[in-house]
Amino acid sequence: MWDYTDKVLDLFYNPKHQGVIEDKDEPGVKVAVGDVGSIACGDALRLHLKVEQDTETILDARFQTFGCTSAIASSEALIELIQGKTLDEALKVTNKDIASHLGGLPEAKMHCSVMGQEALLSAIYNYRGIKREAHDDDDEGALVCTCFGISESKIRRVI
Amino acid sequence: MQKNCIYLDNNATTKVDPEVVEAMLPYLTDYYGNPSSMHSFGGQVGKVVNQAREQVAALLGADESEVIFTSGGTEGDNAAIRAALLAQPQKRHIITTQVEHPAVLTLCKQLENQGYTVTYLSVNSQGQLDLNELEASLTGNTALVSIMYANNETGVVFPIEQIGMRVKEHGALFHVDAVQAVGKIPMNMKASTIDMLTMSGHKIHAPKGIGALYVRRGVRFRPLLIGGGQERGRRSGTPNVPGIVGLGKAAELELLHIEEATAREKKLRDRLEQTIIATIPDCEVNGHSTQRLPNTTNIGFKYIEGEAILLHLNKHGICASSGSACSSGSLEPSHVLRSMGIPYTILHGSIRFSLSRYTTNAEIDTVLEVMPGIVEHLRALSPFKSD
Amino acid sequence: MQKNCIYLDNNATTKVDPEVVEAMLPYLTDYYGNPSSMHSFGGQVGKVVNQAREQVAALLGADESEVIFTSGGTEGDNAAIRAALLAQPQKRHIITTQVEHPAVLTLCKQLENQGYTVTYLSVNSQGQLDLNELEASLTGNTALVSIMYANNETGVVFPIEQIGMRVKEHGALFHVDAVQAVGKIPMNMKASTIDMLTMSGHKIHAPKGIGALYVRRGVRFRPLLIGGGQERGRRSGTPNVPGIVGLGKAAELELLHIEEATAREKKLRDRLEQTIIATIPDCEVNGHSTQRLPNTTNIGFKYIEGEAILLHLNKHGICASSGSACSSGSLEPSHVLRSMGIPYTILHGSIRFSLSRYTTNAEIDTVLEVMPGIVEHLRALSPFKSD
Ligand SMILES: Cc1ncc(COP(=O)(O)O)c(C=O)c1O
Ligand SMILES: Cc1ncc(COP(=O)(O)O)c(C=O)c1O
Ligand code: FES
Ligand code: FES
Repeated sequence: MWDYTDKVLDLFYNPKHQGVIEDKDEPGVKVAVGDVGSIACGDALRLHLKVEQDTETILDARFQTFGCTSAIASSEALIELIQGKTLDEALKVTNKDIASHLGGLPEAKMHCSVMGQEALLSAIYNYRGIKREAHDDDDEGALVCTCFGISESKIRRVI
Repeated sequence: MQKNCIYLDNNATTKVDPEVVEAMLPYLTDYYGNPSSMHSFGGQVGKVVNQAREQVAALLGADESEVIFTSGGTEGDNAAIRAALLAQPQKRHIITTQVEHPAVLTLCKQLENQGYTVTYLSVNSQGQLDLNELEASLTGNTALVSIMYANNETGVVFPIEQIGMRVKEHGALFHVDAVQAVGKIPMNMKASTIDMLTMSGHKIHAPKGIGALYVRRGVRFRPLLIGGGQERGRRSGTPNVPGIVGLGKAAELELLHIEEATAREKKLRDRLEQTIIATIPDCEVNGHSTQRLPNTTNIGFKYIEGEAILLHLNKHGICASSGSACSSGSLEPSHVLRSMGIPYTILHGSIRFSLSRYTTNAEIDTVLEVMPGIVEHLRALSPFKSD
Repeated sequence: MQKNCIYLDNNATTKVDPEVVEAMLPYLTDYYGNPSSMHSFGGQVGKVVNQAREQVAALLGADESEVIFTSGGTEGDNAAIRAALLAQPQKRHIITTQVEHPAVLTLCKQLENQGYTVTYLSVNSQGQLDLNELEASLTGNTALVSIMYANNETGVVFPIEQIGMRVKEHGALFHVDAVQAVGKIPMNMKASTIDMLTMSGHKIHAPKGIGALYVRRGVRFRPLLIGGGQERGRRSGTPNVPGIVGLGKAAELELLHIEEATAREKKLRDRLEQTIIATIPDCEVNGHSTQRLPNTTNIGFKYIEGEAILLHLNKHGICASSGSACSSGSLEPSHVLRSMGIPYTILHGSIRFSLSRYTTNAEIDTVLEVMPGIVEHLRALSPFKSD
């Protein structure tokens, strides 16, 4: 059994920011989406950001996660961390911040928090219209298989 | 500590029967002698060990001289496979299946590095073997065929005697990992093609740390554990007397209850399974519907992930599992379900419920009450859904 | 059954401490979960296993990550020796002694058939090793030196750290069978040359069927039992939770009592030994008088036969042994005493008394009362006598 902190379990059982943000074409506001993972790998996260364009402030964020306890809790934690921040501030949020916000994650589960950070990057890049280099065998459309693409080296680097 | 739960994880381990504990206790307290000792205080314990051997032999339909006590299923599997290879050093081929327990599979993988060729038989989407593939794989060089009686994850039962007949035609030894089958399927080694059979105590309401290996009389055996020559030289080490007594008692109880218990478990299992399938959309049973243990159901819930389901069940005091319990540390999806070609949409969200004779109707009711809400909640979080 | 006896056979096995039984019981009854499971009912048991690991580590002066639970001393010895050889496939030489327990000795004999050269160090008439012989045997090809801490038959203790220093100079791995030493001699792996150390539960008032293997951090290890990857991949198989909890408790109690218990046992042992030697003619202590476990005495009674003595003692409710308890079926005289060059007149009439913290003064009195009569009676039957 994984040694989850009470915080992990609380955010897992009672997430408050699940779902999507519909783009209602409000003036001065833009909705951006970030995707990471795929169902084939067993982990996937889609992040919706609602951003005030003037200030690049995150007005709201929602997640949809297919994954384990840590993945769901990390998604919720990510949103708690970025709410109200500017995109530049949000870019400074690392998976380690997510993990420490959760009071820690089991070592083997650190990669679940990486997914949060990656989805955030993806959403911000999309918002800014920056193309990210695609993963090698990336022909699956929106939800690409990046869980092995989050790549061993990346996982090692961040743990 | 948490004492009560709705325990539907009996393929991982079982509750020790109170009668088993009671039978063991005197050998943990008063009768602690070493059965090999020259004094009657120790010698009396030797008699008790042999009585337990008779009880285990009775459950297997074997002779007591064919029963070796081990520390559990893993030791039994390891010992049987190594013994078969040591006894036939000239033969270098092993046949097993893709869906074995790691106690067989990981060892076979390792033997590949030691000059053995291993054939891993495939299974179809129902978890069943193709006997033609077996037939085509058997050669005069095949030392051993090691195939499980019933799968721990799906409960799928293999046609062991049909397999064994083919194995015997080709002169190979036949080992069967029956850890999940003993106590759920009647055994009769007297009329069987099986040469060696592994069982484990903690799957049949005996304690952890004890098991038995059946070795047919006349089958050449080379011990894995070497030392003082206990178990007639076939398994050295001071015998785990309380464990052995417990295993004997558990075997006696299994034999006594097998028919009515399995019938009861099957009824509860079927109700659980059918109601879930009928009331929750997008879920499927993994594994053949009838060639299956009476106590096991493995259900895949599309678009959601197994661990998340388990933790929600846990919050309701319900114990189940995804995949095997060996190493909860493992993040890999089940090798059994992958071998069956279960689609990814289902694979990651598959849950095993395994019942025992202690499972009650009311417990099944509780699962059926909470399960739809859990699935709905997690699906609401999921980026995937059916269109 | 026979519940009471004067139990002086503690090197064969010991009484389980009532506190140990009490600690184990909840894990035989209520908390039967599998520690690897994903539910808290199983997970809570995992914590208890790790607590026991800390208790065992404390007794050994080791880190808890260095403790692997096994099924007992034989598995520990077998696993350590095989691991050492697998980790250094290019080295083909083993050094051990002529007086090891069969769990080491028989395995080494078998390894000779598998291309290994084994040096069996001799002992002198006091049961002691010659460190020069060790030094002369060590080569760059030596994979492993496996030497017991204390002998089970005579109690003779080897100078383990002096041995280890020499072993380390030659880059070999050092395994120590400390089954008889743990709990009787303080251990501190933190300041030791030992790479691997075997202990067994049932010799320290834990139950049979559980033991531990210490493996120093950084020492390459290859598991004997392969499967689900429990014990961090170093010993697969569902862990024997009640046994592990019992071993943990027993380790805690040994650590607590070691000083006063061994002092007390030594006093009783010395009185037993000295009075026998003083009052019965033609008998001798086998083994060094001081380099010895505090609880063991091995006394040779000339002109009479061990089994006959034991049966007479048994009639008086006294449990002792001749040689080791592994296989009472064995008719061979002790390989340990033969290696010491004990003359045949004494060899066959040698009896081991081994005490524990439960041994009382009154029990020793009883032995001292009956022993002269038994010896006299048997000598009257014997065709041999002193001239
Ligand atoms: C089919 C099968 N084989 C072997 C084992 C290993 O048994 P044990 O845990 O007693 O070592 C298990 C259970 O874990 C099993 O389900
Ligand atoms: C020195 C020594 N090593 C190994 C063993 C074997 O231990 P076990 O009986 O727990 O397998 C024993 C006891 O029998 C022993 O005395
Ligand atoms: S999301 Fe895959 S293990 Fe956590
Ligand atoms: S006389 Fe019986 S064993 Fe030697």
